Amino acid sequence: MISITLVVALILIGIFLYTTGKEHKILIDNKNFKVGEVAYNTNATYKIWIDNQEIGLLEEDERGVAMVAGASHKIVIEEMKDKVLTGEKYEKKFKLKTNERATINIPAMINDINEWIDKIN
Amino acid sequence: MKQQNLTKTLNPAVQFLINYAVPIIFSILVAIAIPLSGLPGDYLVREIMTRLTRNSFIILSLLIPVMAGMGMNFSIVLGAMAGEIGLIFITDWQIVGISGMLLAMLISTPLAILLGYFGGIVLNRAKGREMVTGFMLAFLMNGIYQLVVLYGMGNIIPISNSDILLPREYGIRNAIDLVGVRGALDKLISLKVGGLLIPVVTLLVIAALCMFIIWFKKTMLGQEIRSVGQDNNVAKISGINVGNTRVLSIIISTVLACYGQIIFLQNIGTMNTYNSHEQVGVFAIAALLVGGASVKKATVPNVFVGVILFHTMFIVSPRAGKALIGQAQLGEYFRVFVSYGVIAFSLALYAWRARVEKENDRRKAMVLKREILQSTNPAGGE
Amino acid sequence: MISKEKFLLRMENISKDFYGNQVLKNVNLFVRPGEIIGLVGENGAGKSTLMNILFGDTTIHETGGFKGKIIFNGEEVNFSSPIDAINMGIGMVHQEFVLIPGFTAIENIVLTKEPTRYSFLSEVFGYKLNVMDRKEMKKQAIKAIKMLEVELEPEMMVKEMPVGYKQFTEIAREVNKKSTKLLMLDEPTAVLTESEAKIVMKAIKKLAATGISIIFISHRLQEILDSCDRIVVLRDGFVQKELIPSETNSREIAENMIGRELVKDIWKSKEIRKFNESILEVNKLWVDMPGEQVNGASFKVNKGEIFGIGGLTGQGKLGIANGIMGIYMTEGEVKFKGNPLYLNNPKYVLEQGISFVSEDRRGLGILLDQPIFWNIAFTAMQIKDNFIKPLLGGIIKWRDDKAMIKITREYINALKIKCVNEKQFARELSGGNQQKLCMAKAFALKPELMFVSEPTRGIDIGAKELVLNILHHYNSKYGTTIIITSSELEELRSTCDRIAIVDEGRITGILPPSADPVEFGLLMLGKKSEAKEVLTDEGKN
Amino acid sequence: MKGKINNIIENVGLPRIIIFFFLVLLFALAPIVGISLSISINDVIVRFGMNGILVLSLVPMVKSGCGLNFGLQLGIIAGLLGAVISIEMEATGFAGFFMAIGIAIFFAVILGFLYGALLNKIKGDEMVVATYIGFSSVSFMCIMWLILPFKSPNMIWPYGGTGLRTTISNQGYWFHILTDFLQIKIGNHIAFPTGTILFFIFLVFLVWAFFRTKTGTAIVAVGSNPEYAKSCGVNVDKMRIISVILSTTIAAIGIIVYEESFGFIQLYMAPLYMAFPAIAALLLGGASVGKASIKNVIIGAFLFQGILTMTPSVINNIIMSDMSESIRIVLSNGMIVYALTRTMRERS
Repeated sequence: MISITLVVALILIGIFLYTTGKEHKILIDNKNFKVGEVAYNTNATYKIWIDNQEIGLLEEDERGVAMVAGASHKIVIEEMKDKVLTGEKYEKKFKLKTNERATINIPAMINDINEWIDKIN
Repeated sequence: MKQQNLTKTLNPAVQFLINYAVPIIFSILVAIAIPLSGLPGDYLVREIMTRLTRNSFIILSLLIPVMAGMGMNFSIVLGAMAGEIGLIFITDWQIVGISGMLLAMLISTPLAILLGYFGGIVLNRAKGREMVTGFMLAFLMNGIYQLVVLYGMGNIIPISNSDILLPREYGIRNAIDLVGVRGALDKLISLKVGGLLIPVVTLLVIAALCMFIIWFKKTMLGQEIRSVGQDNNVAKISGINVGNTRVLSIIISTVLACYGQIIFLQNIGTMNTYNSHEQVGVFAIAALLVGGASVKKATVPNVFVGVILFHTMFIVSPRAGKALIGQAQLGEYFRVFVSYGVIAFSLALYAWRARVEKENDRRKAMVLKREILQSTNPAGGE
Repeated sequence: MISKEKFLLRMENISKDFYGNQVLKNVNLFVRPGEIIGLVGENGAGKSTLMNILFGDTTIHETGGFKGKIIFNGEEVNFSSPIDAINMGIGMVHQEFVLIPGFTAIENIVLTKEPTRYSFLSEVFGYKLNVMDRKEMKKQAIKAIKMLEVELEPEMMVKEMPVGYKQFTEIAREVNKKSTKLLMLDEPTAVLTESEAKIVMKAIKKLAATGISIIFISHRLQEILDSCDRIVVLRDGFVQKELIPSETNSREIAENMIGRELVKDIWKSKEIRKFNESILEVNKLWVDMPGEQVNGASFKVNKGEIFGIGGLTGQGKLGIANGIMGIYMTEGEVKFKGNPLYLNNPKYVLEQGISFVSEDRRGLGILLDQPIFWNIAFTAMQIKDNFIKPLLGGIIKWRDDKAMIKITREYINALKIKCVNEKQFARELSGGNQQKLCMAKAFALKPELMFVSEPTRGIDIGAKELVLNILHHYNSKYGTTIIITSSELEELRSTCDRIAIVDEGRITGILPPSADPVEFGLLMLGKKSEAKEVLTDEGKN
Repeated sequence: MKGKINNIIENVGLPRIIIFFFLVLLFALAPIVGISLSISINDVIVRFGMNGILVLSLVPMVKSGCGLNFGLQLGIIAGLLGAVISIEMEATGFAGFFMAIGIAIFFAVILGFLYGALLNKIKGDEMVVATYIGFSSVSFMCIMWLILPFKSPNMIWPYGGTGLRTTISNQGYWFHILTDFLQIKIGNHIAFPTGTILFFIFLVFLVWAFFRTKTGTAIVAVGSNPEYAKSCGVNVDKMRIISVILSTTIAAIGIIVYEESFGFIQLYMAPLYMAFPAIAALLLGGASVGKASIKNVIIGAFLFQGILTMTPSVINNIIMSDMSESIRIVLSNGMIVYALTRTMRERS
């Protein structure tokens, strides 16, 4: 009996490791975003943190790439105007399935539009 | 009756010299080579620390088969192969960090057990010649490993991530960058002590294995393995299944070697698929022998003394060679010569001593019996 | 008659044969709980085989099992391996110690029965991963040692133990197994000093008092008389007699062991030959031959004589021939034809014209994978360069097969070796023919002195006669002095002029063939004082 | 009928039969895959000539009971020394070839004696210690190739470097001396190396003859039962040393013949694993740890070299991959493991 539970436990650990360790690619666009008629434009550079790890600065119309491990993540962006932090801070959480990739658009995220993140596998 | 020539027991000092001939000679060699090489002290300490954390686990995996009387287990290379296959899969699935490494260990364990079982069976059939059979088994499995990895992966075994495949779409490239897993264990918690980066978790893992081995000796199974190692048929008569115990000791050793190889490769960061496991057996055994271990007795201290001495020599010899004869190449060859030479020398020394000791014990028994007879009925013959 | 009290063990008409020769013929052995049975008999009388059958020794089954019934503790049993016997409560103390040299007394006593403390890993990988409870182990060991009332340092390593301690450790191990009901001891005191032997006997008596039955094999008759409740004498595979120690003495036991009706007057037919010149003098010979150690044997052999060496197995009679021939480490003084013989150098001894027919026929006597002509000519070629065609002025010694085949054909006719042709492999010959092959090898050297060990062991009756006649023929025709070592007493008495008896590595006496067989028996058992001394020169008639 | 087949399998041994049919299959497939049969057969014979002597060198040690000579590299080193020194002395043609062999024999006897004396000290563990004596001596020689004072320009590193190059060509010295000797040319690409084969047959005759002399017979006795030999007055240790010296000497000659037909002398780490193919070939011929005969050498060397030459060309064309190298590793090492695990039945 014990050995069966042991095997099951090992498989579960395996799955857990797989999910927590799986690497995902995340694209971050600091670009204009159009939903239907409404257009949201970007007009600032942003400092990007994912899972409180600094990714870097994204100027207007720039795309950033980050490799991230695990399923649930938190993205924090800070607005900067000509090299000075304006204090504007936005934060969002998102989950990824094992082989999903995500593209995040900053202006959409700032204005809380639900298509702010697009997941494809 | 000339008593002494029959049972000349060496005085303890000579006995000590013979027992630890290899470590003594080695420390003298190292003591000469270090100043010659002119390498700064802190560089040396840093190098030795990394090599200590990198190699100790694999060398520790050699201890159990020695306890079981099977000598130096050259077939730990099989365990190393299992570990590498595990790493290939996690790189393919892009699992990174500590969970990637643990997953690699997890998936390679069943393969290591299988290879260990197969190795154990083969070694059991070659009683008395375990070491050379283990050595050849490593070569045989290397051929099979190549067939599987160079020709099997990609077509038969699905590999999705194409940048670890060869341009011809199947077969793994012979150098894989383990960037996802690099330093996963070492950098988990690392302290900076006087310019020295100490991988705390790796040391803890190694310490845990040492505790396991010491604890294992105290268990019933450990006792059975030790009794099989000391005397095969006495163990058999007292009801121990000698065959299974030997196979079990090989399985444990192969699985530990598999983990050891994963720790080794995560420390180095890159894996050359087809020959990084080949030298594992030779260098691990050379280090253990340099630490004063013998074919019949190997302890945890032997491992650490061996690692430090052997790898210092490894780091220092090219520079010493260059300084001595102006040929760095010489140091390279000297390094290889020393590792092979140490194994040849200590195996030969041990085999010779075992024969002399056996002869002496028999002589002692004979003289003992004669004394008994002398005491019981002194009036001998006509 | 034996009263019908409840028996712990009843072995009913046990018979066993190895490849045709009958070793046990329906033997009955009954043991009551707490009783000490002394089992005595010449070697080859079947004592050890009987014990191995009871202990379920694997070789018994490999050689065709046994006939008869064993009832142990009321139920019929048939053990396929020693482990079954151990579990049923039967313990055995072997002659060579079954102990792990590198372990302490404690570890040996509790081996495979270690008391353990629980460890969580044993949940997963089975009970063997429980940690050994050292304190409890020491307690159990000391308890077992106390039971034997022997002083034995529990923490001492077996390797460093004096022989007596090793014996105590092994007995203590059997006692520690709670389930032991019957303990068999195979010659436990053979390697012990007098004092150590007394302690062991006292310990055995104490064990019996606690209800454990003991079967005790020994050839030290005094010990048997002092400590056993009943003595069973085995001879040639059947129970010769059962004796009660109080009503018998060592002489009666010896008679039963050797057997009275032996005194057929075979020796009468031979005239007593006189010899004047001695050819071989051996003084204080020590030979380090495992199992057949020689401890200071001295004797003289006359030229042209057939000199016999007898004695129980394991007492060193075979060691003498092997020692002088240089096969085992030897020391002492040996003079051949007056001048000293270098020891430990087979080549030199062979060159002096001394050849050897070994008792280990398949191991030392012949090369099984080589043809007959090769076997016969090899030694002569190596020692005397016979059958060699020197080429290029002798630099190359070319093996002359034709000469080898010629001499082989001569010996095949002379000794009537049954074989297809001289090219046949030695492996394919029968036991008797292989023996003739060994003898031919020795004769080919044209020796002056020949050692022949166990010439008739394991060969059929017909071949035995032939082999002995061949030896007689060569002795009378060429005057070769022959020294026959054998455990077959009648064989020695029918062929030799004088017979020396070896016990515990020393010559305990030399008797003419006409001497009373009981004399031989007593000499074999080391009873030197009672046997009548025989001077070598004038024979006693 | 079934019984007959069984005993053929029994005494010829299953692996040999499998490999024999595998080779026949390869030869059959060759023309289909567009490889000319005659060239491949000629190739096999050339390689047989090159390696035959190395396989032959293992026989004396197996016969004397020292087991398979995993320390073959010692003989090879003696041969390399002979070859290199002969080129240093600018000896060309047959004189160069036989000088190389002479010097090689000189070194081989010394090395063989020391190696034999050591093996006598460790009876029973010969093979594993021999392996590492072989490896350490090869690596030791690497140091020597750097230090030894060789001057000949086409051997040392260019631009005034010291130490020998890794591969030295014996062009213009004794390259193809034997192969071109009485060479029989059929068509333009079949050149039967009569010289090499004759030399091989000559050495086979020498070894066969040696085992019919008095010492040879004694060595056979020591091999099959050392106790027996000792009791017949044979000096067991001396005979074992003679067999080791003989093996090392033949190996030294073997490597020179190999280089003569190969065209290059490979130094430094090249000979490291040279013992295993020779041992695998001997085992393929039906030998075992305790028993080896000249018949095993010839069959084994031919079968093994056949596989080596045929698998790359045939298999690579069929499966369009260079899998043959891995198959060779599995095959040769598999043979050795199989032989090592066979219990020592022959001995008892």
